Amino acid sequence: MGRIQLKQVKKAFGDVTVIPPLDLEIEDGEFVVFVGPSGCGKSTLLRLIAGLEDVTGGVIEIDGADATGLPPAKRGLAMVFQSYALYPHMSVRKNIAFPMKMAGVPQDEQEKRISDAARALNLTDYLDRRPGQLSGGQRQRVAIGRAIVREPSAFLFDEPLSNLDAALRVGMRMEISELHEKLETTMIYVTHDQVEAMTMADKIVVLQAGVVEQVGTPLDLYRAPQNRFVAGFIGSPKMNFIEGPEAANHGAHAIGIRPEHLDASTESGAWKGRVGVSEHLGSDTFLHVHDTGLAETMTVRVDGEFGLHAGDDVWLTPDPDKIHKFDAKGLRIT
Amino acid sequence: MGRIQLKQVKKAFGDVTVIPPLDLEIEDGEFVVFVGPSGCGKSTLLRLIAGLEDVTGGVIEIDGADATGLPPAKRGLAMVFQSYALYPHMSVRKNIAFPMKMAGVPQDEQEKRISDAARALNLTDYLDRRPGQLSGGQRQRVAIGRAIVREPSAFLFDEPLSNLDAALRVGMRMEISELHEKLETTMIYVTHDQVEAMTMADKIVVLQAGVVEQVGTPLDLYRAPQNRFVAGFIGSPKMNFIEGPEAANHGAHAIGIRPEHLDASTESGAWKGRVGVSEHLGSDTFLHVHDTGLAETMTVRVDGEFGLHAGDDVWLTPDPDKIHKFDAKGLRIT
Amino acid sequence: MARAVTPSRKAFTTVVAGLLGLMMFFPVLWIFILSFKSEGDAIKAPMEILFNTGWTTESYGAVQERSDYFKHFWNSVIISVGSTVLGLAVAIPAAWAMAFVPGKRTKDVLMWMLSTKMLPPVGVLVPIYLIFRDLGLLDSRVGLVFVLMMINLPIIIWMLYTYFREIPGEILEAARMDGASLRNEVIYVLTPMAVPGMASTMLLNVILAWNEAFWTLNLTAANAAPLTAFIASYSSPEGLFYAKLSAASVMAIAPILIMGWFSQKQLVRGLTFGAVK
Amino acid sequence: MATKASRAAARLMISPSVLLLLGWMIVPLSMTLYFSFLRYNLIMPGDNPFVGWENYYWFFTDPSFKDAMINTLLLVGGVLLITVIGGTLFALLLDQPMWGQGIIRIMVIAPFFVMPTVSGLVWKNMFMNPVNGIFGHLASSLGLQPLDFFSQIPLLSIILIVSWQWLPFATLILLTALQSLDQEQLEAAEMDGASWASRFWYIMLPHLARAITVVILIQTIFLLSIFAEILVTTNGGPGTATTNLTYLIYVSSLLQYDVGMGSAGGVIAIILANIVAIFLMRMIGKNLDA
Amino acid sequence: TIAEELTIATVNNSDMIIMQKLSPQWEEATGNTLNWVVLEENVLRQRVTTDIATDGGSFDIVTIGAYEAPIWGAQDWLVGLDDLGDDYDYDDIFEPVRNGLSADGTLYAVPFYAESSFTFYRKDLFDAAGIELPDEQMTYDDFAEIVAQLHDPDNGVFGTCQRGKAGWGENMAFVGPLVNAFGGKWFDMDWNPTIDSPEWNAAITYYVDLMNNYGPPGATANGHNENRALFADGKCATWVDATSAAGYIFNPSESSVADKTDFFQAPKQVTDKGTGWFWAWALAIPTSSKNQDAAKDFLAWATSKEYVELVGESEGWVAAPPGTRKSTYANEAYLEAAPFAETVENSILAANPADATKDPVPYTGVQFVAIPEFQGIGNYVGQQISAALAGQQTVDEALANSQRFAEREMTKAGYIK
Ligand SMILES: Nc1ncnc2c1ncn2[C@@H]1O[C@H](COP(=O)(O)OP(=O)(O)OP(=O)(O)O)[C@@H](O)[C@H]1O
Ligand SMILES: Nc1ncnc2c1ncn2[C@@H]1O[C@H](COP(=O)(O)OP(=O)(O)OP(=O)(O)O)[C@@H](O)[C@H]1O
Ligand SMILES: [Mg+2]
Ligand SMILES: [Mg+2]
Repeated sequence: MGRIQLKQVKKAFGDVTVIPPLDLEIEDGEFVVFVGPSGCGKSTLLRLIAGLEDVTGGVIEIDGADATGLPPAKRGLAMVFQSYALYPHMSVRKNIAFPMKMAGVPQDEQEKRISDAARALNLTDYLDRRPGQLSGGQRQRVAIGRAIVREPSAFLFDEPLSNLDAALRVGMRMEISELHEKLETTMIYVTHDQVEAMTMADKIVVLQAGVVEQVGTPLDLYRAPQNRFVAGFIGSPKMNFIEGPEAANHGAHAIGIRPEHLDASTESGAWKGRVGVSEHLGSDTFLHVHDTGLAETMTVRVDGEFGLHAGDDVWLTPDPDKIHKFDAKGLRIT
Repeated sequence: MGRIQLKQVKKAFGDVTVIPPLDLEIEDGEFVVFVGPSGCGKSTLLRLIAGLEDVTGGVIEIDGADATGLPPAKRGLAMVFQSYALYPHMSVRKNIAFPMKMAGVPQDEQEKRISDAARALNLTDYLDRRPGQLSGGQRQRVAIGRAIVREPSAFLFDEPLSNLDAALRVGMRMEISELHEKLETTMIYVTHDQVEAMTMADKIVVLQAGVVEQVGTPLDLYRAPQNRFVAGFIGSPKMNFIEGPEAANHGAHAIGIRPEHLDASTESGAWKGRVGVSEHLGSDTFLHVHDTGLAETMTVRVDGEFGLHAGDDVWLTPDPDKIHKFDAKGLRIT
Repeated sequence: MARAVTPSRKAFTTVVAGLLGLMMFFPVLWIFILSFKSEGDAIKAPMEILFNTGWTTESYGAVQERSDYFKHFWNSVIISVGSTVLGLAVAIPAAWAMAFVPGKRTKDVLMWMLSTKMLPPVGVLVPIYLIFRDLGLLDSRVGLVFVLMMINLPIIIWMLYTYFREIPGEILEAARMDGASLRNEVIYVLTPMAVPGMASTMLLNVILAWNEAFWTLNLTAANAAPLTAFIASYSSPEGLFYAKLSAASVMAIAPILIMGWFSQKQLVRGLTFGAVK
Repeated sequence: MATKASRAAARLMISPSVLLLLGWMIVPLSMTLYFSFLRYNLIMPGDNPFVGWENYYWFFTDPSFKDAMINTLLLVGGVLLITVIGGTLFALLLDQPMWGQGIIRIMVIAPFFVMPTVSGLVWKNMFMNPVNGIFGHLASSLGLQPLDFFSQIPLLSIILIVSWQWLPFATLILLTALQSLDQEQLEAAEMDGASWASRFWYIMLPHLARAITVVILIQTIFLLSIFAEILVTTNGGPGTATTNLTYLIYVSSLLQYDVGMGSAGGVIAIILANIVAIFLMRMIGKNLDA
Repeated sequence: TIAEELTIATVNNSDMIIMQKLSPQWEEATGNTLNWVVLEENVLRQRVTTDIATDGGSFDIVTIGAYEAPIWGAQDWLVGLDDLGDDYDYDDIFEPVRNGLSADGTLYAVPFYAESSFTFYRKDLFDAAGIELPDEQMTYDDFAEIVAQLHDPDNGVFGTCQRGKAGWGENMAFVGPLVNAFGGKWFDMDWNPTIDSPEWNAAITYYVDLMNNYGPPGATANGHNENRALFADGKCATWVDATSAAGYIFNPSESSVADKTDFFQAPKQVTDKGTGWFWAWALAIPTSSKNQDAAKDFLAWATSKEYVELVGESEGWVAAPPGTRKSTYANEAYLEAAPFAETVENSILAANPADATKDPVPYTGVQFVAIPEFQGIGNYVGQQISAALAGQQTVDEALANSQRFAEREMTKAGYIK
């Protein structure tokens, strides 16, 4: 129930290879998040799994059975689209019922599942509205409802929250997480949002140009990125990279320190610099420090407020345990 | 050069008063950010200043002269629109040249300003492309370029970054800040993004339903919100509000504590609760704590990683200096 | 630009636009007025006609006595609606394919289809006449339905194509994920979503078919003759019987005019032919 | 959505239309082509001998042929010019705030519903007739010599009638296009100091380009075969002043019943139409991509 | 017999419309039904020709003219009509009419009405101007003088109205006899066109000058019907046109000049041959019809003596179909209602399609040439002359073009080797 394996799966559009042969295993019940820069092939990979695109090569197995040639409907997967893709001419009830209607589920069973889903998703009051009469978050829930009633072996989400505004996004993020905890069904989730990836995933798959850069739990990736790409991609603000003599001191081609692992002081520290822009969020302050001789800009996160202004001198000290070392190829040195 | 005063400015669409009489002063060279929930009148206010809407009442003065009746082009202001509003059929060069062409600026002067602006905005390589061939960030820069060449006395921005993705947004935010530092021209900037408002503004104007709730520097608003609305609106995650006996203990109708001003401990503290969802960002962890008897959920921000999981007991302690007190009307008690 | 428009300016535009609109509409209005005049009054000077003559419905009586209006009317209805519905049935799958599974040559095919509309009908009348004779389709509604479907098919396909392209592909993919077969996808999802577009397409093509005067005249005799043939019996020899000509004209164009007015919104959408995204 | 299955389905679904249109084009076309090489006159029965290019020779050397070509171009060009310019002006006007916009729009749209034969008859008799027509009455009441439309300006008269029918079409498309113009762009231009004229020229007109192409394409398709209006008003005359290619073919094949020559004319018209079509398709194709 | 359904194609002139109105009587009597296809003349001709020539079989009865009948009959497209029964009094039909509708001695179409042409004029205006009519046939030169005297556009009266609308059945119907009068002809004995001859030139120059000086504006758009309406409305002092229009002009309910109109022969010029045309509208049955017996029955009814009486009694005698039957002209009621009857009869009897030109010609026909190619040539020449009338080209150019076109067509058709 929900174990998905990609074996040497490859995808090319015409001459352009978007995904070179790729292996990936997704365990039953896992919440897997695909992240990566725009155009790296996240959606394509998801659509290959869904069956909405043909693979150019390789095998996709679902629960151990070869599903490569199966049409989307036969794979037992449900998908939630970025645009929700609700049927605008059907009421919420009909939208949710649609997959069951297609599958020929008996009427009373349909009713039951609809009301269960509606209750779970707080949609009971809206069942007779049309999608056009719903807010963004409600639409999102309908889309999820439509996926749930099929009792799929896995859910596929393609950037489901990117059309929502910031506040709603936080709410829906939590709802999806709770849903996963409740249903314990495999979920594959595409996003380019750091926070979503970190907070929701059991396992994050970092992609770049169709290649899997690293697979691991959010904290694995945060603590031990396998290469500079992952290191730079995970974490916000971005990790500071230092090359040259200072890196050589640590026996590495380059070292990386996250802004939150740098300590700033007006008096003393390892490296001296000059404050450029400082961004005061109230809860934190991000200092952009120049002229350290290490990198063009070093970003430092300081808790709360910090009484420094553009042009002031500042000393930075890294937390020695939190320094990441990379070789010339950008791979992690342990 | 760039001092803008609104005196009893009022705006109604038909019978609906969107902005009740409002006074506001914007000093020359200031970076003023309008924030507020959707539909509160931010765009309307900006468009009134720009002259794209007629005021229903009141006076708008620019540099001391009455500009209420002037057409937009005569006010010496430049505007950058949310959708960029680039002219899709013109090359970048022509887009930027357009206002100068309209003003009859001589050809060589146009060339000069275009190349200056293009250099400043890193657009030199794209001058002959059409907007359709540019990325979001580049389009944004073209829109700014088009504003800069007019050498306006003030820039107006209406959510200029909301169409960009998160990473780009950070970059463009800094670019606009730097631009402001360089040009020292008045800028009025509408956004609903917390972080933008906090990091960019010299002065934030918080609006609700057309009414100015508070005007002040970002840190003023963070530290001393005048009312519950501002308190809840500024800061992310949102301030926790507590009413009832615990608030009464502090001699207030309600008290507010920001998540970053709560301390979490597994052993002891002021209030006991149970961890619900915890969101691990690597750099921080947000704990959503239930069953405290104070409010439905208390959000706590903990630095770094925190070894607590859903269902665990947790103790919270507020930083006593950082407690905000509000009366029954929601006004700050000092 | 939501700046206040002064009432005087609005009044001015209203007057100018109203006058221009009246100018466009005047010929239609005029035949309507003339159709209620007696033959003798109808050729008087305009001012006299308007203010100095009585009203009568005798022309309508005369027209109805001479030709069986309702038979022609029904033929028009059947032929124009029939050809449009048939056209839609053929065009929907084609438009689906072009809109959602575009290939390298999709646009060429579309353009080729449109270019078939440029065949000058007079040039192929005799061949078609011979074919129809051999198939026994002369003077039959079936034959006309087919011909009009064929000449309007490219337009129908193009219009539907432009509508379908506006429908997000994700919705069809969602249906596919939901287990809908291709048929169900078209029936339950695509078609209902495209209803407004199809309504516009239908309207426009009903109008085009209704007003098509070459084939309908040349391939019919008595049984299948629509209103275009009805009008042809009022042209030249009755040319100066203004009142009767007006009455016949009003009877010929009124149904489609009324339908057009009632469905103006859809029609306007339909007329845009994907010119406007 | 580009799986093999869906591509196969697409081919299946598109084929009825393609086959139908192909048949509709090829069967009569090949018959026409065949006839064009025969001496085939309907009213002279008997065997129809093969005569090679003779019909083409006669058609090309027909003294009316050149006139018909020129008239066709003038007719199509003239109507396009009037409807595009007039339609743009109308659209700009109707885009302004006003009272009773719906009613005005209904009035403007009306000519589009009128059968070509009816509109030809109505204009000819009730308007352009110099004795009984409204224009004639108007001129006389002003003490002017009434203009004899169909003998003094025959082609222009036809152009006016046809323009009247197609102006609503152009107006509606351009109006919709105009309304789809991003208001922020206009505001931006206004902020940039553009006057109304500059905004029209630099912003609105380029935005309308695509709509204008569509208007041109669709109208050209219909205008190339304008026929009924000519038939009921001038019969192609006086002389050949209003004979267009379609009417000339009509004269050959249905007034002289010379099917052979009419077919030759048909083949020529098809070739010409396709040249125009290719030209138009290029233009629109580019615009459709945008 | 079982009831048949017949499709009848006919032209939309008033006589045919009366037939349409009365035909239910035949339907009731026989149980057959008629489907009417009523079309404007040009459309009708084109529709019917296409259908008959392609053996389409859409029509059981068609309305054709004196031009088509012999040509089509000779091609076996029409059913011979010599067997309409004993009651159908063939000898009652005027001889020229019968001959005009026969080919090789077989009658292929039965006449519904026949006409020649003569001059309508306004008695009241002539009297007011003090013009005396000569007893003899006047010349076109005399005619032009009279017209000049009567021309009074300021009072809404034009000196003369003649056909200007292009078409072999429109302006050429007037121009043909005019050219005949001026001594011209279409073809010489070797079938060479002679349209660029001085006779044609004189005739057309006369026509163009006459119309430009004394005609109504917009004459190039005027055909028979337009002129009839103008004349009936009192806007014309003279009008040379079909005798069959007399019934309309003399009908006070349709014409405002019914009691002010009289008529004289169409003028002559260098010859009096062929100065009045001959035309008939007739009913015929295509060989492709599947209901020929019922169709013959209808034809016999609709062109019978009894039908003429029926019209006379129900629609008024002035509306009775003219020009076909001797019995009509022997009927007192008709003669009383139609003061023009005798003149019409004489004109028709005088019109001789077989000898209509000053010089000998290889063709028959007064205002047309009874060969299939004539339609095309006639239409083209008609267009050229209307262009000359409109002032878009000179008469010389018009005739030169016409000559060239006619030569082309005749060469194409193999008359000229
Ligand atoms: N149908 C297609 N034909 C050709 N190339 C395509 C097609 N679909 C996607 N691509 C290309 O494949 C690459 C991966 O696209 P994909 O949509 O999977 O990226 P993504 O990671 O989802 O990006 P985003 O974050 O922007 O959604 C891109 O370079 C894209 O241009
Ligand atoms: N042209 C208009 N006619 C009528 N009401 C309008 C018009 N424009 C804006 N409004 C109303 O005025 C109020 C303020 O709108 P405004 O666009 O200024 O909000 P905003 O603060 O910019 O919101 P957002 O963050 O969503 O952009 C809203 O309630 C809106 O519905
Ligand atoms: Mg994607
Ligand atoms: Mg806004």
